[in-house]
Amino acid sequence: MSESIVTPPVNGGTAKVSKISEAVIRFAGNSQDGIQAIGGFLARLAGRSEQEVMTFMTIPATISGGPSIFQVRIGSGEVLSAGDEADVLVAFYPHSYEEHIGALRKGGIVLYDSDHVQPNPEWEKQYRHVAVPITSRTVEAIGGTAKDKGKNIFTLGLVAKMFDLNVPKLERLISERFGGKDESVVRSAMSAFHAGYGYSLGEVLETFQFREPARKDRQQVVMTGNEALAYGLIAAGIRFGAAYPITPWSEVMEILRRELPKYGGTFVQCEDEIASACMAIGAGWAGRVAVTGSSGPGISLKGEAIGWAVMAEVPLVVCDIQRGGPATGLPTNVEQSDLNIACYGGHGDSPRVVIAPVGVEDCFYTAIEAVNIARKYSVPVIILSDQSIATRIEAMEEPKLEKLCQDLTPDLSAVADYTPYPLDGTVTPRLAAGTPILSGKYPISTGLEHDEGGHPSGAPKMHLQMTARRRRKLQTLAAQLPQPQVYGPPEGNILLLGWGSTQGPIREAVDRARAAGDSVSALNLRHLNPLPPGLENIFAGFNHVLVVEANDEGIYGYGQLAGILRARFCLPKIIGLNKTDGLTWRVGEILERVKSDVAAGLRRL
Amino acid sequence: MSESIVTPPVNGGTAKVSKISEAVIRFAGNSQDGIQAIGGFLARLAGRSEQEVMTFMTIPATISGGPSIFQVRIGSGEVLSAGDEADVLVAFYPHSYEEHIGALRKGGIVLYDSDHVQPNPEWEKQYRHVAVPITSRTVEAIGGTAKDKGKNIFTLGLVAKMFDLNVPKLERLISERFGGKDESVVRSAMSAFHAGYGYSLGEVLETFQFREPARKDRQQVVMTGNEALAYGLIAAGIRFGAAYPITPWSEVMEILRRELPKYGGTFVQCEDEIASACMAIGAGWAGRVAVTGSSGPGISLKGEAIGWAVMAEVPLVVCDIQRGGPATGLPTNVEQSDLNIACYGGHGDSPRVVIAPVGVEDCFYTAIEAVNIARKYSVPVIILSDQSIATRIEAMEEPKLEKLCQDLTPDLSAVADYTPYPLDGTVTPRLAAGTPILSGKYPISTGLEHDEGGHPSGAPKMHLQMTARRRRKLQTLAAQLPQPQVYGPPEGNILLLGWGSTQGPIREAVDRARAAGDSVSALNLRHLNPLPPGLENIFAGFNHVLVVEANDEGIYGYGQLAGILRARFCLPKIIGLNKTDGLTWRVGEILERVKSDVAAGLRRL
Amino acid sequence: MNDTAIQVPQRGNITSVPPATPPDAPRQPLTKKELSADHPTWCPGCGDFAVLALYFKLVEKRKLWHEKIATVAGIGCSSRFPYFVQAHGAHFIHGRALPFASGISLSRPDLHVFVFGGDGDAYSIGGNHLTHTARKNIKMTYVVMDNWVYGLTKKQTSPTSPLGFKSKTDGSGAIDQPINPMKQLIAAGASFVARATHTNPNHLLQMMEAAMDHDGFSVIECLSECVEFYEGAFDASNPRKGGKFETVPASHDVTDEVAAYKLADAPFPGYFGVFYKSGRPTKNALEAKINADARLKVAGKKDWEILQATFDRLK
Amino acid sequence: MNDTAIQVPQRGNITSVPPATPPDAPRQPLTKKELSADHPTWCPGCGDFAVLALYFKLVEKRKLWHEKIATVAGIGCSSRFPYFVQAHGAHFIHGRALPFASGISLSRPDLHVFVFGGDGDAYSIGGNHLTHTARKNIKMTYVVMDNWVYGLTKKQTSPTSPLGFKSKTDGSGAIDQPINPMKQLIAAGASFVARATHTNPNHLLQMMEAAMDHDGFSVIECLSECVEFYEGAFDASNPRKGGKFETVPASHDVTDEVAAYKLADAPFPGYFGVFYKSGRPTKNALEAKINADARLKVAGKKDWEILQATFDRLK
Ligand SMILES: Cc1ncc(C[n+]2csc(CCOP(=O)(O)OP(=O)(O)O)c2C)c(N)n1
Ligand SMILES: Cc1ncc(C[n+]2csc(CCOP(=O)(O)OP(=O)(O)O)c2C)c(N)n1
Ligand code: SF4
Ligand code: SF4
Ligand SMILES: [Mg+2]
Ligand SMILES: [Mg+2]
Repeated sequence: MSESIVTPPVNGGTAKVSKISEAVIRFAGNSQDGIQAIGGFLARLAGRSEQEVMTFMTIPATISGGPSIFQVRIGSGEVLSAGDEADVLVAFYPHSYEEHIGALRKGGIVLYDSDHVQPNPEWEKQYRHVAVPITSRTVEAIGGTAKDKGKNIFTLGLVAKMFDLNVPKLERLISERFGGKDESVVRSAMSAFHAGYGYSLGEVLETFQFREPARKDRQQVVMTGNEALAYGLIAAGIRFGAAYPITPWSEVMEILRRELPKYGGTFVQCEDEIASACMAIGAGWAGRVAVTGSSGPGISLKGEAIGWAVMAEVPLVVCDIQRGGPATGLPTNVEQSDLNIACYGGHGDSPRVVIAPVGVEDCFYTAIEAVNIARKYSVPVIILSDQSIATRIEAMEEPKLEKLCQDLTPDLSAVADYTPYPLDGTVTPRLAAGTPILSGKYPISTGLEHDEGGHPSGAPKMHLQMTARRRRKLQTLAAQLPQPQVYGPPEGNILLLGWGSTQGPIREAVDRARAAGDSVSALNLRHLNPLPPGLENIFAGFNHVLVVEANDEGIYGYGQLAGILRARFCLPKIIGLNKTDGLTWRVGEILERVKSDVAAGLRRL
Repeated sequence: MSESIVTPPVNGGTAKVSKISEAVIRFAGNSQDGIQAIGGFLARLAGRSEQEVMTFMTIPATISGGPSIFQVRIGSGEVLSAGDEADVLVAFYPHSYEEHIGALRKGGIVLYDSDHVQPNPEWEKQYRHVAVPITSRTVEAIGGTAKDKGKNIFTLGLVAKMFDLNVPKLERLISERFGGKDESVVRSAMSAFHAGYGYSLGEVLETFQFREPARKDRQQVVMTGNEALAYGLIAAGIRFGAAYPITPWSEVMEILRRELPKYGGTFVQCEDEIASACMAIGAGWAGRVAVTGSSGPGISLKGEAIGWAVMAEVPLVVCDIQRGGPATGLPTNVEQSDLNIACYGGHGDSPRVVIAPVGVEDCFYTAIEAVNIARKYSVPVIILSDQSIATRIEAMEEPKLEKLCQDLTPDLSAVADYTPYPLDGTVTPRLAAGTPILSGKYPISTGLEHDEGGHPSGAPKMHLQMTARRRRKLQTLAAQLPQPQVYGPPEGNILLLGWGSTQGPIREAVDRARAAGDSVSALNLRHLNPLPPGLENIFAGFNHVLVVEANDEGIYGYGQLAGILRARFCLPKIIGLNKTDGLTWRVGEILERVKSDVAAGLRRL
Repeated sequence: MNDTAIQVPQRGNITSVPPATPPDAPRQPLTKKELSADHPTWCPGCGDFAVLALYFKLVEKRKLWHEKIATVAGIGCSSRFPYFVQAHGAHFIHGRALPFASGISLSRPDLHVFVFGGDGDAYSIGGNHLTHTARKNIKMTYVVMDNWVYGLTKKQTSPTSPLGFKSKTDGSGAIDQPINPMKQLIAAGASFVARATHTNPNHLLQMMEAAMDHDGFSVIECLSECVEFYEGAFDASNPRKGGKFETVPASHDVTDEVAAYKLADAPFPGYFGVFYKSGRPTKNALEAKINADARLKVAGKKDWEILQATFDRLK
Repeated sequence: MNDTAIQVPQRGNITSVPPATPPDAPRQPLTKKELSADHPTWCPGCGDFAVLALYFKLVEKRKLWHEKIATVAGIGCSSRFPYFVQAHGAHFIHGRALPFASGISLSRPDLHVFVFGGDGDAYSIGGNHLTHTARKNIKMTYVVMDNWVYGLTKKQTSPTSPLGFKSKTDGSGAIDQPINPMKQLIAAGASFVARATHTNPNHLLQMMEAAMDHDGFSVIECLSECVEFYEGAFDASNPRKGGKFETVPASHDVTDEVAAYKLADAPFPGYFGVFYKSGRPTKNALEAKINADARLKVAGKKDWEILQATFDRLK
């Protein structure tokens, strides 16, 4: 919204309409207030209006609720991140007001529940304050008992009015949402909505209208990263999975458990993460590539089983929805600190594939890619998502499902003979159990070192050759990966390099920096193990490669991906830009850090 | 022996005496033949004779026995490795003869059991063949039933005669060994020994005599790496441990289980590796730094618990006796492929200390060092030993136990107050449970991110600071580590860099290369995470740094330590020399590979 | 992405795995020779040989085909089993054979799943998987070859080693009370629990047949002597060694859980035979029911259409 | 190495931990205030509050001191317990509180070890540790706060969720037969097994006292309602909600294992009280005996001299 509002109208002036291209709205309250739901409605509406949208939320780590926020950025142009600064803050409580006013841009609008919040005169000078007795008006509209659940819908009405949103579409969304329940629920939701919509802000505030977005050829769907991942797995043809609950992975398993039966598939909640990895591997062995997943501690537990899949060459997809810290850490925060364990977390030489989706939409396609790589190369593939992608809502172009959906039912036609681990360099897909082998020689899948047929072998040469075989599969894959594309000019001073969820803020940082005349481009890697081809050439075009990661700078001063790249390319110009505060990188933060690092002469390590 | 024998006497010539400085003898038979025992006697005798000694053995991976070898190298000078080529091969069976003649140097002696082995005329031209009817002579000496167990002692007698070994000392060793058993056992062992000693080789073979070794000030003790590790832990003051059996780790736990009660300590065999790591951490938390350990698969399983010890800052010692391969792999072979998991095997940023002993003696001292680092920095310390160090026998100078032995009984005196995780940069040792805290404020140890007192905190700044705190402990340790010393001149063309068990063959390779006029030095790192100071300066002195490791060259062409060093120093001259055949590096192999790599222009990666 | 997108023919879904090769001509039962793979690496005299021989007999007698059986094991001497059998097999990791086998059983209803392993594998590291596979009643047959010792790692105390047993980890004799496998299994809810010994092959085969015929999680706790590290452990159960082989009393009601538990309380050598058996539904059946219900609602739709309907709700 | 070699004073060994501060003046029992640490983060009405309150009562009544108790937990709502107690505490990892606590118990005989946790922690991921801690009879007291659901992760099926319970992972109702915790505990060999509920505090305190007094592994399976995700789960056991709270019949012989198993077979709400109790020796005592025997042989020797004797044999 920032750039589109020309001048704020003087207080008490007559209402007018401002055209805007985007707005960042932050709702701050407690987790019981249902503010996630407001955000969800807005995001979905944006999707139906062909707008871009991205959300961001924090969940309290305590059990019995606590402060919680939801931020939504809606735009007619491309939305790359959830927005550093809010244009509008909706504050339900004094703590919401006090703790989040700092997130509002100077001159932004704070809309507060005057039943709870007492405005601060100092801040009134810096921000436009709009008082609305949210609580009492909600009670008035729908009665006292329901107020906790109604305040959010009342606020949705307020916001709808303020941004001139499409009321019929919102009404439809509300009735879809509450449709399954008691009719009275829908009715009081509608009452709350209209009470909010009808509440007169005209005295104090102009109305904002989004510019018409460019027409999209395809419809949009709106979902979180965890939803996109789960549906991507289904589209890929995954029909079996097993896992154990853990935040923020649980949602993926809950969706799969609910949805797979429709497709004749099964998802099992196991006694622990070890069992679940083993169960998925068992299904993969039987001919049905399967999925398991977890976060943090659960990923550490799956290591031994994943190593078996490497050795026995059984396909497997492992989702790691990264959270913060080692041990239990920060279960509801974001961090990108599982890259090392994903690549190196197995004993022995244990090559596996690691891919990180860069956003919600990419979760969907990464799932399909991961499944196909796992099958083609008979190898475990780890998908490194993270808490921020997992929980944020984005609108994406609707995938062409008819074309994309895969059927992976195993082919059980008899074969003449079968060599599971040939030494001629061939990549062999697993032969499903149940397949007759006419030679009468059946293969054993084993974690012991083995010969071509799977029989244990301790022969020095065999181990050497089989180790090479397992490594070469990754080298073959690497050669076939697409070369990643630089965002911005392919040559320049600074290349911001990132992976996973940082793509949005990094690209926005590039846009801003270039607008300010700085020579900055970006590269976001999806394939982390093996690395894609062509990186050396790209790096050659820049003076500095700054690897932006949400993980620690490590003992030697660089993060996890930076370490992998430095080892691979031995380029001292690859340096780290790290942080571990459990929050996504903000655009401004990246730019400031780049500026200060450059000012400090980008010290070589 | 190679260099010391001037000319072999013609067959049938009169026996004479040759002075030698060292000899490599390989015994090849089946695992039931007790050939390990022959080696053990020879090694122990060498220790008592102030000679240097090193052994090497292979164990069959099958359950019901199978081919097995034992090689012993005895010398009056420094013995760095178990020897590439044997001077003498003792072959019990046709398969022993056929498979191991290649390990004998040209012109070497093959002493074969003529009851089983038929010599090959072709080979008779290349090697000196000595036929002894070992089986029938043993039967003759001690009767048929005992022959399986007696052949080895008969052979010991043969060897004793051949090398003019000290018979009274050997007799004492034999009676010590069998002393606990039935008297008849000692008696028939003695009979077998004397039958072997008395068997006339005089017709065909000269007698070899070791030169007098330089007098040592201290007595020698002879043991395997696993023994040295276990006794080192006891000397360090470890009085509690927990583990689950796995080859080749089991022996350490068996020794501790047997020995600790003498010291009032306890070792628990747990239901699995996870429980055992947790139990050791519990004892560490309670004030008793404790040990757990495993190999391969078990190390993968301990990752989650180790992460908790990192986060909660609880001391812990983890022994990893590395074996071959991922998954079950090669349980009885050697490999150095757990460096990555040791350094990076935890989810999140999970800094821990990793140290690798370079030989049997070093196992003893590394254990003490590991315990002291774990206590001082309240951090998990992983000791990376390997199958070759674990099982080989070496003579070492007797440690000054009175001075070295530590008492780590916790101090439970009351304290005024206690802050477990101060942010002022202090390293705090753990306060033992049971300690009264006069302020009445007790600490919680937790895997959640926490504040200084251990209370959970999701505050962005707190996670940032605590992550830095955990990292800085390792940086502080790094600054205090001794700078490693180069073996050979500190500047030159090639630096052979190794870690762990490769020290011996690498140093011997340097000796040989330098003798041949090549500019080669060596560096063996013990501290792998964090790295010790001063490496950059050392590397500056060489044109090439070749990292010799028994692990795979990886997707990008270098091994695990090479990857860490390349990331840290960004020096393309750091390249890998890798192999994964499950065997220790031989001196000749290193030299050949260096030669061919140099010839190939030491291609930059 | 194009590179890795593999074209796969439409073939229906997991519940409709097509039959392998239609049996055009009636096949002859497999012979021991056809079933034997690698030569067993067990020590001569090891009890595990008997179990292998009877597995071959079972396959032959019950006319199972190579491709229709999955032979799965963890790690241990006993767990080397799959190498010796000519069939799709897996030698998995220590203690986790059951969840692996569950993955097969629940995704491939067309296969017979047999699991073999030792006491350490089953009751020590794998103990919890045993409990949960049992309560979920996942269809498969599990033979625990209990030798009261860790064989492969050369004589450490196992969770079934009796008090006083001298091992490398209990030099002065084991002090931890051993697991009572039968009690564990019954308490966990295993729906078929039997006890056998390698020295009575006829009885063991009978148990294996009954286990295979049981629709659910069937377990045989089978004494199998380790001649190398625990010779004579089971002599008291072997009439040829002066011991006593007593079968479960005819009066015993196999559906009475408390009675079964009481049987399990008898001191060694105890009873042999089926202790407990219940007809409660398998997880396989219960999941199939959920699927049938769910598919009723999407009847006639292709997979992509089902997903499309979901996406339509996400607009 | 010099740098890291820390000088530590001679103090004897593990079995001779000196008493902390000699109680010069008789100390007053700790008050609830002195025992309270962080304010509990549980939802208002959560059953776990009762267990915490009674733990405070127990400590007060039995005059335990801050420094003499170790409060340990895994991960879960219930496992947040140690934060709320002013004492040396540890919030460990999910499912592994028991081995952690065993490390304390076996290395520090001077401490009272209390473990608290949920049903997921105890019977799902931690199930095997429960079995093995029980059979080894490691001295400590364990209170399982069973709410039949995963609370912290927001309503997934737990191993004690009854059939038909609708959770996020069983939308149409749970289908896996739940664990019967009492049967599991009895079969595993736990030497003290009791059942209680948060709605009967007097009885619960009684159980906690009895558990603490038991020399061995004592477990209380305590129903503790999750008002957020499983409201009313235990109404049938709560007389105030029209349910029935029936104690173990007076005629029950707590040393009779089979009888205890039978009690555990009763359908919900079942019985409350001590089901089983055995006086068999703890692992703590058995290890102490091994140590005493071993130390007899080295009596009077310093630690380094004992090691020296071993080294002398390695020459
Ligand atoms: C994770 C892991 N831990 C430990 C081992 C080592 N190990 C292999 S088999 C085994 C126990 C064997 O005992 P059991 O299961 O009773 O089988 P048996 O050899 O007696 O037939 C152990 C501890 C391993 N391979 N993997
Ligand atoms: C290894 C691991 N897996 C999963 C989790 C996520 N997790 C935390 S608590 C919990 C279960 C909680 O249930 P319960 O033990 O019954 O405790 P409650 O919250 O109901 O008191 C799970 C699955 C974790 N923290 N660590
Ligand atoms: S060691 Fe024991 S269990 Fe293993 S094969 Fe030999 S006899 Fe059988
Ligand atoms: S979610 Fe349930 S178990 Fe957790 S604190 Fe709330 S009521 Fe208690
Ligand atoms: Mg066994
Ligand atoms: Mg619970």
